[in-house]
Amino acid sequence: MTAPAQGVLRSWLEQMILIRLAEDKVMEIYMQGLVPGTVHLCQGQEAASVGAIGALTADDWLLCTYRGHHHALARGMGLEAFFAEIMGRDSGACGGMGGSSYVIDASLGMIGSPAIIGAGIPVATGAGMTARLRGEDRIAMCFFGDGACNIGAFHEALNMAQLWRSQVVFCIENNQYGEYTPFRDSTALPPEAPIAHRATAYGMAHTVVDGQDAVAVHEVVAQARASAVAGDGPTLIEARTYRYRGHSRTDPGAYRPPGELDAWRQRDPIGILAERIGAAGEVEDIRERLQQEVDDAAARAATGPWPTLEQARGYVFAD
Amino acid sequence: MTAPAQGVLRSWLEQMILIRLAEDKVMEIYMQGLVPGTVHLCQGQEAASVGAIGALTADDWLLCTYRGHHHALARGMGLEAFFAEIMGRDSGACGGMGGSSYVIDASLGMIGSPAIIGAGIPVATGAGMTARLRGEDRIAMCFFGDGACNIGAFHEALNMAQLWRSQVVFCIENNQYGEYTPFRDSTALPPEAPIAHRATAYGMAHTVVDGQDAVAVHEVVAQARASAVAGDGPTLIEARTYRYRGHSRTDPGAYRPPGELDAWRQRDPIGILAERIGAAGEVEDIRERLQQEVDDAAARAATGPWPTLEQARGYVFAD
Amino acid sequence: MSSPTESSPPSPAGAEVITYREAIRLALDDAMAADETVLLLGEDIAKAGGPFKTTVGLYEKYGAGRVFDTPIAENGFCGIALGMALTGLRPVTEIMFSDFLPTAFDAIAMELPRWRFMSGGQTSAPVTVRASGGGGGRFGAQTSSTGESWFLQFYGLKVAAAGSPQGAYGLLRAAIAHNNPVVVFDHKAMHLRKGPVVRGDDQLAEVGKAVVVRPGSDVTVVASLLMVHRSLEAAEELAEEGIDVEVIDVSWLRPLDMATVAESVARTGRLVIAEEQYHDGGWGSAIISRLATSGSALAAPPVAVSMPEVLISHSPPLEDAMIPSAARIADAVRSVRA
Amino acid sequence: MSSPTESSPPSPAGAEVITYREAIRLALDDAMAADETVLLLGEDIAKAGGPFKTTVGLYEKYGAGRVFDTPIAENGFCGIALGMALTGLRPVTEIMFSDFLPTAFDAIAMELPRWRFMSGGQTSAPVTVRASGGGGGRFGAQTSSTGESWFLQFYGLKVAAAGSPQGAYGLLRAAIAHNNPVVVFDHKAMHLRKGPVVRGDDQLAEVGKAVVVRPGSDVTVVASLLMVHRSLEAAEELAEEGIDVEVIDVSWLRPLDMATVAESVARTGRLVIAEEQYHDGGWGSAIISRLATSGSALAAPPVAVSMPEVLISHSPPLEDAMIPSAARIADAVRSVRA
Ligand SMILES: Cc1ncc(C[n+]2csc(CCOP(=O)(O)OP(=O)(O)O)c2C)c(N)n1
Ligand SMILES: Cc1ncc(C[n+]2csc(CCOP(=O)(O)OP(=O)(O)O)c2C)c(N)n1
Ligand SMILES: [Mg+2]
Ligand SMILES: [Mg+2]
Repeated sequence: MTAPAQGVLRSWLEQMILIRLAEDKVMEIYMQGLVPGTVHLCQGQEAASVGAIGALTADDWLLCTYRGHHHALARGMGLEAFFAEIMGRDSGACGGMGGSSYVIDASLGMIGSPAIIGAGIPVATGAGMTARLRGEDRIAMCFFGDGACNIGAFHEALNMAQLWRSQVVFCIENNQYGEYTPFRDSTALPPEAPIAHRATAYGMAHTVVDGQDAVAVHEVVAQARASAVAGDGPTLIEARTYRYRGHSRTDPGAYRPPGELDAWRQRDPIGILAERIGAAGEVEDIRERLQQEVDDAAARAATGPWPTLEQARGYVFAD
Repeated sequence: MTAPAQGVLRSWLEQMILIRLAEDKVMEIYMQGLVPGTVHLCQGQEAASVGAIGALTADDWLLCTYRGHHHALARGMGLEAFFAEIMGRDSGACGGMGGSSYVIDASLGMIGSPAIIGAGIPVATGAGMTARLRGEDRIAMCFFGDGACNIGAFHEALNMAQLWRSQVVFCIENNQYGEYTPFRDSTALPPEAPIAHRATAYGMAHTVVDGQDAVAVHEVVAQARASAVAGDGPTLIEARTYRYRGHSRTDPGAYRPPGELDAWRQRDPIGILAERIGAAGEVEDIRERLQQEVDDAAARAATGPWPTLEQARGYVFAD
Repeated sequence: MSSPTESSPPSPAGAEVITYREAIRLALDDAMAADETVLLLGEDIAKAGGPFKTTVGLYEKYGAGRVFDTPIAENGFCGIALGMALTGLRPVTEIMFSDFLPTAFDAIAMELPRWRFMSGGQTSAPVTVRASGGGGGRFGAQTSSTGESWFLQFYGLKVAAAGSPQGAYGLLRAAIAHNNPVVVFDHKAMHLRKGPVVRGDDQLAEVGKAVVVRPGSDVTVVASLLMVHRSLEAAEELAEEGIDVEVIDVSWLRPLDMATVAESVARTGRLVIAEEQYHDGGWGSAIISRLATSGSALAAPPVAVSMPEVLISHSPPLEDAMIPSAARIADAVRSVRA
Repeated sequence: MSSPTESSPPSPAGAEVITYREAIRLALDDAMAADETVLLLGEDIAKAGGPFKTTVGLYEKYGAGRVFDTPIAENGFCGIALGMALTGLRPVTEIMFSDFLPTAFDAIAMELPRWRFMSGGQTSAPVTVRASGGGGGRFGAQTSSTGESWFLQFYGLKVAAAGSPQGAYGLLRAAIAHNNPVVVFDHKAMHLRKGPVVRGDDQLAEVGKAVVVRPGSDVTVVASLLMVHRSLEAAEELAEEGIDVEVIDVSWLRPLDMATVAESVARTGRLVIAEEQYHDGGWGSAIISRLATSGSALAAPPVAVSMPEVLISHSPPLEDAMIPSAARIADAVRSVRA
C-alpha cells in the first residue's frame, strides 16, 4: 500500500481536530439542555475512525454504532446536519429521527448505526455480500466495540462472512471498556491474546493496530480492504484506543484505575499525527479556525424546526 | 486417569448394543404408526454417548438435544419409559409431553434436551456454575452437534463458561452433517482445523477424539471432568462420529457421497469395543438377549394410556 | 376429513391445481425470474431443496449466487439479509419452523422494522422472512407454534399468513415485491393440501387486504392459516343446518383489514374468530377489541375459538384437543346464533 | 406536572417513602437476604452497581458468588440462569433496556416457559428476568419501548409490570419467590419517583392480582407502569369535574386479573385502557376482547389510549405526542362518560 500523501495527512489532522471540537461542543450543548436523551462521545478515538475511513472509497459502505459521531464526521457529514440531528431537529441528518445514536448519511454510504450491540455486524456482512455478488470494487466497513465481541451476532456474522468471503472489514474499536466493565473481565481469551485473536476461530485474517495512530490504522484497513475485494475474505482488525469521556453522559468513569486516562492522553491521536507530519505548531491555529465553524454550525442547528408527527409517520414505511 | 475395568467395558458393550437395538426398534414402531411426529436417530453414535457418560458420576448433570436417545439409555433410563415417551404415553419418561426429542429423566441428572439448536449450551453452563458456586464435585455434561457450533448461543455460552470457570464439559458429537449440509460447508475454520479449534477463541482447552471408540471418548471426558472440577475451566471436546440414518425420519441421506456410509460402518463403535475387549464372538448372543428385552419393553409401552389435557395443564407450572 | 380441494371454490381461469408447498416454491421461482435482485437464504435450501421442499430446483436454476445454504444462525442470516436489502438486493430468508424465530428476534423484530425510520427514511429494508409453523404434525412443544402473532407489537413489520395455495403464492409474491420488511407465515399441515393457483406477475396479493373466501349472511368467521380450511369445513356442515357462514381469510395480521371485517360483521351481526394460537396478544383479540372500541353493535358477543392455555405436546390426543377443530368452530357459530 | 408523591394514597403503617428505583434495589437486597440461592446476573451490575443503580451495594454485601457482571450476551446469560434454576438456584437477570430483550427471546420466550412442560413436570425454572423499559427519556427508537406485551403469546411465562414503588418492590419479591419464570418490567421514567413502600418477607405481591389504586364509581381506567401515574393525575383532574374514576394498576399482564377488572367494570359500566404501547397484540386489547367475549355489557364502547402507530424518535415533541398523557387519558374518560 502506498502511504498517504502529506496533504492527505494534513486533512486528517484537521478532521480529527474537528471531531474533537465537535464532541466537546456536543457536551456543551448537552449541558445547555439542547440535546435530548443521552450521548456516547468518542474523544480519544478520532484516529481509529479517520484512519480507517481514509482508506475507503466513496462507494464503500459504513456500518457504525451509537458511538458513531466520529465516523459521521470523518466520512464528511456537514456540521449543521450533524448537530441538528443530535438536537432532534428536522434539519438533522436523519430528520431528527435518529439522534445522537443514529447520525448517518446514506448518500455517504453510511447505512446504519443500531443501538443494539452487535446488530450491525451481520448487516455489514450482508452489504459486503452485495458487493461480492455484484463483483464490485467496494466493501462494507463495520465498526463496533470490544464489548460487542461477546454477543451471538458477532459469532454468527463472522462465520458467514468468512465462509462466503463477504467483502467486509471488521474493525473493533477497543476502547478498553464496555460501559463500566474492562474488556478482560467480560472477554475470555488466551492469556495476553488480543480480542482480534477470535478471528482464528473462523480461519479469518486478523490484526492488532495502534488505534491512536491514524496512519497505522489506515495501513491495516487499506490492506484489509484490498484482501476483501480480492476475494480473500474479511479481516478482523482491533484498533487499541481509549475514550476520554465516560460511557455516556451520566458516567463519570469512576471505574478507571488512577492514572489510566492520563497515560492515554499522553498518546493523544491528534498529537501523534501532528507530530508525525511536523504540524504540532499549527494545531492551535487549526483549532481556532475550526472552533468558529463548529460554534456557528451548532448555533444554526439550534434554530432548526422540530419534526412533526406526520413527518415521522412518513419515515416508517417506504412507498 | 485409570482405564475402566474389563467388567465396565463389558457393560458398555451391552449398553451400546442395547442403544442400537432400541433405535432400530424405534424405526420399526415408527413404521407401524406407533410413533407420533418425527424421530432423530443415533445409530452409529453410540460410543460417543456411552464413553462420555461412562466418565460421569451419578451427581453429574446432562444436557442433551432432540437427538438424545443414546444419552437417555446410556444414562440408564428404563426401556419401557423410553419407548412410552416416544409413543406419547402417560407412562413415558416425561409423561408423554416430550416425545422423541425430549426423553429425559431428571432423577438421573438429565435436565433437558431442547429442540432449538444451541439452546442447551448456556443452560449446561449455568448448571456447571451451580456446581462451582457450591463447590461440589460435580459437572454438567453438554452434548450438541457440529451444526450447533455456528449459532450465537454457542459463542455466548463458551465465553462465559471459560470466564467463570463453569464446571461444564462440552461435547460436540460431530456426525459430519447438520441436517443435509456437511459441516465444512457451514463452519468456517482454518484449513483442516477441527471444530474443537473454536475453543481457542476463548482460551479454552479442547481436544478431538475418535467418537467411534468408547474408551477413547471416556478418557478425554474423564480428563475434562477432572479439569472442570479442579477449577481449570471447561473443555470443548469434538467426538468424530457418524449417523447411519438420515437426519430425521423423512431423510434418505441422498447428500452423502457414495461409499461414505460404508466406510464409517467399517469403524462401527460396537465392533471396535467388542474387538478391544475380545468379545466379538459374543455380540450375537448379547444382541439376541437384549432384543427380547427391547421387544418386550416396546410392546408393554404400546399399551400405555394416553395423557389427558388435565395432566398436561398440570405440567406447565410448578406449584 | 374432507379431501383437500373439496371446499375450494371453482377454479378461476388460468388456475393450476397444485399443492400449497408447490405454490410457495413457484412464488419464489417466479419472483426470482421477475427480479434478479431476489435471492434466498436458509438452512438446507440450496443443494437439498429445503427441509419442506419449498426450494427444490431453484439452486440448480438460479445458481449459488442466488440460493444460499446458511449455517444454523437465524439471527445472523436475517441480519445479513437486512444488509443485502439496504444495498439493493431483495432477500428472502427461510426460517424452517416458526419456533426458531425467537433466536432471530433481534434482527427481525428490532432491526428490520426500525432501521429505515431511524435514518429518517434514507434507507429501506425490503426483506421477506418466511416461516413454517403450526401443529398437527405431532412435533411437540418447540416445533408446533404458528407464531403468527408474535410480531404484532413490533410496529414497522408487516405480517402475512397464507390460508390457501393461492394465498401462499400471492402473499409471498406481494411480500417480496414490497419495499418494506414482511414476515410471511405458512402452515406445515397445509403443505400437501391442493388448490387452484393462478400464477403471474399480476397475481400479487394486495398488502393489507383480507379475502372473503366464502360469502355468507348469518355469521362472520375470521380465520388464518389452517383455520381457514377448518372454518370452510365448518361452514359446509352448517350450511346443511341452514346457517350461512361468511369465512374471511384474514391474510394480513399487520396491517389488519378492519374494513373488510367490519363490513362483514355489519351485515351478519355475529363474529367468530378461529385461531391456532392463544387468544391474549393475538390478532383475534386485536380484531375483537378494535370492533368493541369502534362501537360496532353485535347481535351476540363474539366468540374466539383459540388454543386452550396449555403447551403443545406431541401426544396425538392432546394435540387434537388443542388445535381448534371444524367441530369446535361450528359449535361456536351455533352459539353466536343462539 | 405534579410532584412525584402528590397523588399517592396516604402511607400505610411501616412505610418508608423511597424511590421506585430504590424499591427495586431493596427488593433484590431483601430477597437475597431471605434466600441464599438468589443471585443476580447482568451487565455492569456488580462492581458498578448497575446502569440504573438498582444493584448498588449488593456486590459488596453478597460477594462475587451472588452478583455477576456479565458480558453483553443476554441470550446466553438468560440461558445460564435457566441452568442455574434447574439445579437449585434462583437467579435474577437484568436486561438493561426492554429493547434488548429480542436478543434473548430464545432463552426467555422459547426455553424458560416450555422447559418444565416438556419434561412432564420433572424440572422447574424459577428465573426472574427484569427489564427497564419505557419512553420519556428521549432515548430514541431502540431504547424506549416498554416491551410489556411482547411475551403475551408465549404461554408459560408470567409477566408483571410495576406501576408504583410498592409494586416495584412487591412484584419483584413475588417473582423471585415464584417457582416459575417471571418477567418483571419497570419503567425508566419512574425510577426517581417516590412513594411509600412497606418492605418485608410478607410484602410479596399476589401473583396475578391487579391493584385498585384509586377506587371510583364512574369510569374504570386500567393502566400499567407510568400510565398508572398518569391515570391517577387524570383522575385528580376529573374529580374536580365531578367524575369519579377508578384506577386499576393491572400489575400482571400474564395472568390477567380479569376478575378485578370485570368487577370494576360491572360497577362503572365504562372502561378506558391507558397503555404505553401499540394497541394490537397488547394486554389492553386482551382485556377488551375478553370482556367482549364474556358478554360484559358496557354503557359505552371502551376506549384505548395507546401509542399512535409511529415509531418513537428521540425528538421531544414527537415523544411527547406519542406517549399517552394525563390529558389524553382524561379526554378518553370524558368521552366514555358522554
Ligand atoms: C444487546 C445490548 N445489550 C446491552 C446494551 C447496552 N449497552 C450500550 S453500549 C454498551 C457497551 C458496549 O461496549 P463496546 O461494544 O465496547 O462499545 P463502546 O461503548 O465502548 O464503544 C452496552 C452494554 C445494548 N445497547 N445492546
Ligand atoms: C435454531 C434452530 N434452527 C434450526 C433448527 C432445525 N434443525 C434441527 S436439527 C438441525 C441440524 C443440527 O445439526 P447438528 O447440530 O450437527 O446436530 P445433529 O442433528 O447432526 O445431531 C437443524 C438445522 C433447529 N432445531 N433450531
Ligand atoms: Mg468499548
Ligand atoms: Mg451433526
